[in-house]
Amino acid sequence: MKRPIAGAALAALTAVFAVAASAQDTIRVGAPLPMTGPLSPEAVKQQRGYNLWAETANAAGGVKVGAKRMKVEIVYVDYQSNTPRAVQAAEKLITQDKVSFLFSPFGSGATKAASGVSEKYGVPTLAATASSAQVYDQGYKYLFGTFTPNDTLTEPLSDIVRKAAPGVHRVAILARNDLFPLAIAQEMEKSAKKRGMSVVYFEKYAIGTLDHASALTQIKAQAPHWIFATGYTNDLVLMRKQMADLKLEAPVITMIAAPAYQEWIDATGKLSENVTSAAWWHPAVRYKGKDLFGSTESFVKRFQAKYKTLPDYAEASAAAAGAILQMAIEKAGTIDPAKVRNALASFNETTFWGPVKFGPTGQIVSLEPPVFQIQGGKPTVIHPAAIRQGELRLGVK
Amino acid sequence: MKRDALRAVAMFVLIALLPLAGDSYWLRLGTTMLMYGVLAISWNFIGGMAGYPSFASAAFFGLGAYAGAVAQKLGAPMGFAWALAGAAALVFAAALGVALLRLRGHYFAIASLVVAEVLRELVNAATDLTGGGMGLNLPIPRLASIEGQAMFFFYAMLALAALAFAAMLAAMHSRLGFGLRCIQQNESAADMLGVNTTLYKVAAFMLSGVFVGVAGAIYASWVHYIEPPDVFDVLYSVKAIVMVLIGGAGSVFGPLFGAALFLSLEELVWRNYLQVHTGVLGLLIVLLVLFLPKGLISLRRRTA
Amino acid sequence: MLVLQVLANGLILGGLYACIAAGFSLVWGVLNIINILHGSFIVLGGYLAFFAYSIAGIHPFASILIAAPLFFALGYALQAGLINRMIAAPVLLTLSLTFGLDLMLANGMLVAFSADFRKIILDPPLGVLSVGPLVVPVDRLTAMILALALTGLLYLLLARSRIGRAIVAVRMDREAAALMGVNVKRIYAVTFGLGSLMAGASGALLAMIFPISPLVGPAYLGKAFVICVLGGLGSVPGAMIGGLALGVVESFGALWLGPEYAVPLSFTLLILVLIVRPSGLLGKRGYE
Amino acid sequence: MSALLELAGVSRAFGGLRALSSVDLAVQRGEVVGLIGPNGAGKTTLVNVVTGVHRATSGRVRFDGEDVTRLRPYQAARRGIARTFQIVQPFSAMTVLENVTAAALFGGAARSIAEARAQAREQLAFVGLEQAADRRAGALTLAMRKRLELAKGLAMRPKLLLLDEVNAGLNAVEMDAALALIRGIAARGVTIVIIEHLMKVVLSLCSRIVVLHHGELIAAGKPSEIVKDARVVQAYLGRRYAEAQPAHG
Repeated sequence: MKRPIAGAALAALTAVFAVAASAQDTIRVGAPLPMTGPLSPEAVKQQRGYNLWAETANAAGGVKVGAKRMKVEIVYVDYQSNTPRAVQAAEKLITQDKVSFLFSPFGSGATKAASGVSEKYGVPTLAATASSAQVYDQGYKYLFGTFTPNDTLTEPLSDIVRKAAPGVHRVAILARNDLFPLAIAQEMEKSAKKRGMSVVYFEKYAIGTLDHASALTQIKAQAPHWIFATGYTNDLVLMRKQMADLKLEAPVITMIAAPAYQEWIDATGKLSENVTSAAWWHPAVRYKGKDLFGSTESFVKRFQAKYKTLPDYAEASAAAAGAILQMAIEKAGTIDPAKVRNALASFNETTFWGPVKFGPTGQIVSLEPPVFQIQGGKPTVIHPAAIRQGELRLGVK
Repeated sequence: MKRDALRAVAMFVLIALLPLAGDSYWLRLGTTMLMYGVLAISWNFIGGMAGYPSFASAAFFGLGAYAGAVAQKLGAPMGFAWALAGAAALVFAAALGVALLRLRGHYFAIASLVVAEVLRELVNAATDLTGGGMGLNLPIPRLASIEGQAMFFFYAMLALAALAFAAMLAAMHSRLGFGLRCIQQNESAADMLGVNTTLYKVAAFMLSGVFVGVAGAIYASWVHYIEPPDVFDVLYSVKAIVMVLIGGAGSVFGPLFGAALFLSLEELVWRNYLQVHTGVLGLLIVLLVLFLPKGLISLRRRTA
Repeated sequence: MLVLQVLANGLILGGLYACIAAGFSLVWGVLNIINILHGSFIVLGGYLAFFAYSIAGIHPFASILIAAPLFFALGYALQAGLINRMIAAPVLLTLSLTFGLDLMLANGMLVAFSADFRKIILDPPLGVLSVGPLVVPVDRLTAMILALALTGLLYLLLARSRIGRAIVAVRMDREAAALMGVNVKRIYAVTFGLGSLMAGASGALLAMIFPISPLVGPAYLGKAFVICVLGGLGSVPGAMIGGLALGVVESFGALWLGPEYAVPLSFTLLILVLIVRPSGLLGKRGYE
Repeated sequence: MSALLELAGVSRAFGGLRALSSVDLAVQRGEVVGLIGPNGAGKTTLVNVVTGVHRATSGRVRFDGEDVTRLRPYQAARRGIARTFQIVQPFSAMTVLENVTAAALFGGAARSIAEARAQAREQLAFVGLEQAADRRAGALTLAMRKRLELAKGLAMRPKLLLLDEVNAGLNAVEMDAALALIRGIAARGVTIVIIEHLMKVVLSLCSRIVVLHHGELIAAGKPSEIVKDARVVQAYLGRRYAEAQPAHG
């Protein structure tokens, strides 16, 4: 973990100091990332995706802008996992480093914060990790996101559970009081109620909670059939362990979004078995893209060749943001912000990430996010049908 | 006093000319420096003059930020929202002061420290009003140009810093400042001499809150997005203290000087030691405490 | 029934909390220093146990034995070499000193271990114990018993041993102790060493229970604040009672008010107790 | 005319310990009263109760016709009750002049800092500290600090001055100067209550003496009477002294 950050930091610094020299023939894209602080592991993932895109594009001669080809340069700035710093960093990238485009900072909260800056300066901005509708409903024109709204995760999940286990009708929800975890929990409540299930427990827990025993004891007393919990990796590691400690079992246990990360599976061990989750992408999906990566398989292959590991949805989304930006620039034939913005607004193509079309708010509306379950220590896709690797298994102990 | 006032006027005029020299990056840095200046000057009222180790700056800052933001969300004009934030911080500081200023030393430090934690969680929980963990967006003024906006917030922060400075200068040369110095030296002796210690301490605490509250509100309008963990960050409290320690507590220009120096160091460290910048900051604090007690001497008191 | 289970959860959690706070309280009471480093020491102890288990297969319970002398030496050296220079300085300076050191340590750990959360996964797991309708996880229970035993050992050391009596004497009256021939600076170093030992050892225990990362130090520190104020300063039995009380209060707070209020509840309690009873619920009497 | 200071049934307990029990005492205007008693008799507690540092557990304290039982120290100070401490407590980082100025400003009648400073200079001249006006208070000798305490007390324009062991630790020459000073203060019409260990001082200064023992007022009267009172002699001057004296009816 140590080297990539240090390397990236070095790259960022040299990038910062080598500003004016090559302004003419390169496209500069700014990326404020939480390279230090609590979110630093996320920054590493984002950088992997962005760097893979930039290297692939440059290896092919660069991005085609009208008649000429321009190289891509990503300018990274660390914002220390501190949202105001992210806003500052975005502004600095635009005003000082003169970037033409922006990749949003990590997560819904920071994206929402920084979106004001890019809107103010009219810089087209791609958000690779923001899903909550609250980010996009501000009436901004320059913000585009690669994650579908949260209900596109909870809706198919609820359908699958409904179909596979008609007896499941008591749902307990425990959510971290934080933008994304809370927003998706609220969607889950809606999805459950829509299908006639009763939500017997819905509580938030504070960021930094060290003990979930009381909440879980209360949930156990409600004897739910489906437990839906949200949080960051550490929250859900602790929570899964405490469920076992309290012998809290249920036919279905869903956790978002940690099970998509190998780190969570490692830290929970056997307890990860049969936990379900959903994410916006999975390496098992199969799309024939028109972007520089081509098919999903070829993207995964390239990623594995470079990083010796399978990409997760966050890494893929970062690379997809680059690929989409490239296609929009090529379509616009210029790097003029307003024109690229229009190209993004009317974007309608298939990429390795999936079909890409942005709704009126700028959020992608065309994706069908996969639902998966940890089976035999591995994420196994159970939806959509086209890429299914297994069936939903009931019972989590 | 006259000489200090003249010097201060000269200095603030000089700062006011900064936008002529620098680009937007310098303007932002200048705005941040003035905000830090407000934090440091404000802390000087309670920490430097009265000698109480307060960690409440973050609470005032966050409270002001949210008071201003919520007022604007409910339709109040920006200027009014800022004033409201100041009033909220003032009242809160008064109530808190009456309750907490009976404590001394570590107990006061810790109690004032956790106030921000409690406020943060309350704001977090009041989702309907504050947006809770989802944060709160403020309207972006679309009238002025981008440079105009940056300039506007710079001058707003400058005016606030000048106001805080003037208040500090006035206090230092008034009954209040004299009384606070007595309290800082020996509280029970001051009491016995006829100083209404409770009143004076609460007044100092209110002064240390009101400007920080307004600064929080200006900050919220400036970055137009706030969320609880950021505006209630304990580092606001710590930075205020470190800046005053650098500059020398109790002195007139110390807090401002400390703010400028601290921000320069922060920028420098942040740019050049990305990986270890908090560690370098820590090292700085340790070295300061160990080897620069001269600048810190006026704080010598109250170990209980 | 629900209430009984929550009580059991709270008591077990409280036992762990007691262990977190005992060393912190001792240092505060004897040296009049708030050791901001305490939280990071706990985390560091956690990493020691984590790597001992994942690399050498040493059981976390056994790694306490490694952590104890290492952390004692670390604390002793730190106090003797650095903090003793500042011992008579005002609150603000000693606080800033340990705060600065904490920033350095936390940053160092971040560089060395990254921000990823780790957790010791015992293989095979210790399972759970069912007592009637109550369920108690064996790892937590054992950790709590060990934590309380450790805290008890500290108490015995202070109450019975020569060095312990000297520490108590310094806490009660530094000048008098010095007149009686106690080397106060050495006692300070030993005390800080003991405080660090408790932090490191409790960290080793907690790594089995909570996921650790270099950034969770402040969470533990916050607990230590509250426990100290509840239990009274410098008192080992106070830390034990304060810890148990906090565990129970947090558990029932989460049950009745909702989990999001568990943390602010404990801080509100801290402020209220300070306002009503500035010397802590149990007052100042400690080891006697 | 009523007494300046009146204590009626004043008691003060610390936990279970009674430091003062049911003390009745009246001090007339212009008097110099000596308050004596063995260590732990409750003398300083009595001063603390009068000045508002401790609140009487029961009983009433009246000063200048007003009930002051529940006042806080700064309020008592502003009504004209000044005190010096057994262990002198200057604001050691301030100058001597600033110390006295503070007293004149907060406890006295000065309306501005400038006025307070002028008054402070007067008091410093009176106690003979004008040369040391700009020195740091912490750097003074003990005798000078005692005088500084007196100057502070006087700057508050007190009606009543409570002197707690103001002569302790002074050598013979310094003490003579201090006694002359106290006489001078009394001559200005300030009522004085003086706590003192040294009989010689009390006898030479006071018009009346009250004796505390175990928190109870056991005797009050003229100096010449008090030294002959058997209970006083036994309690305060010691058994041996008592035995050496002829029994007194």
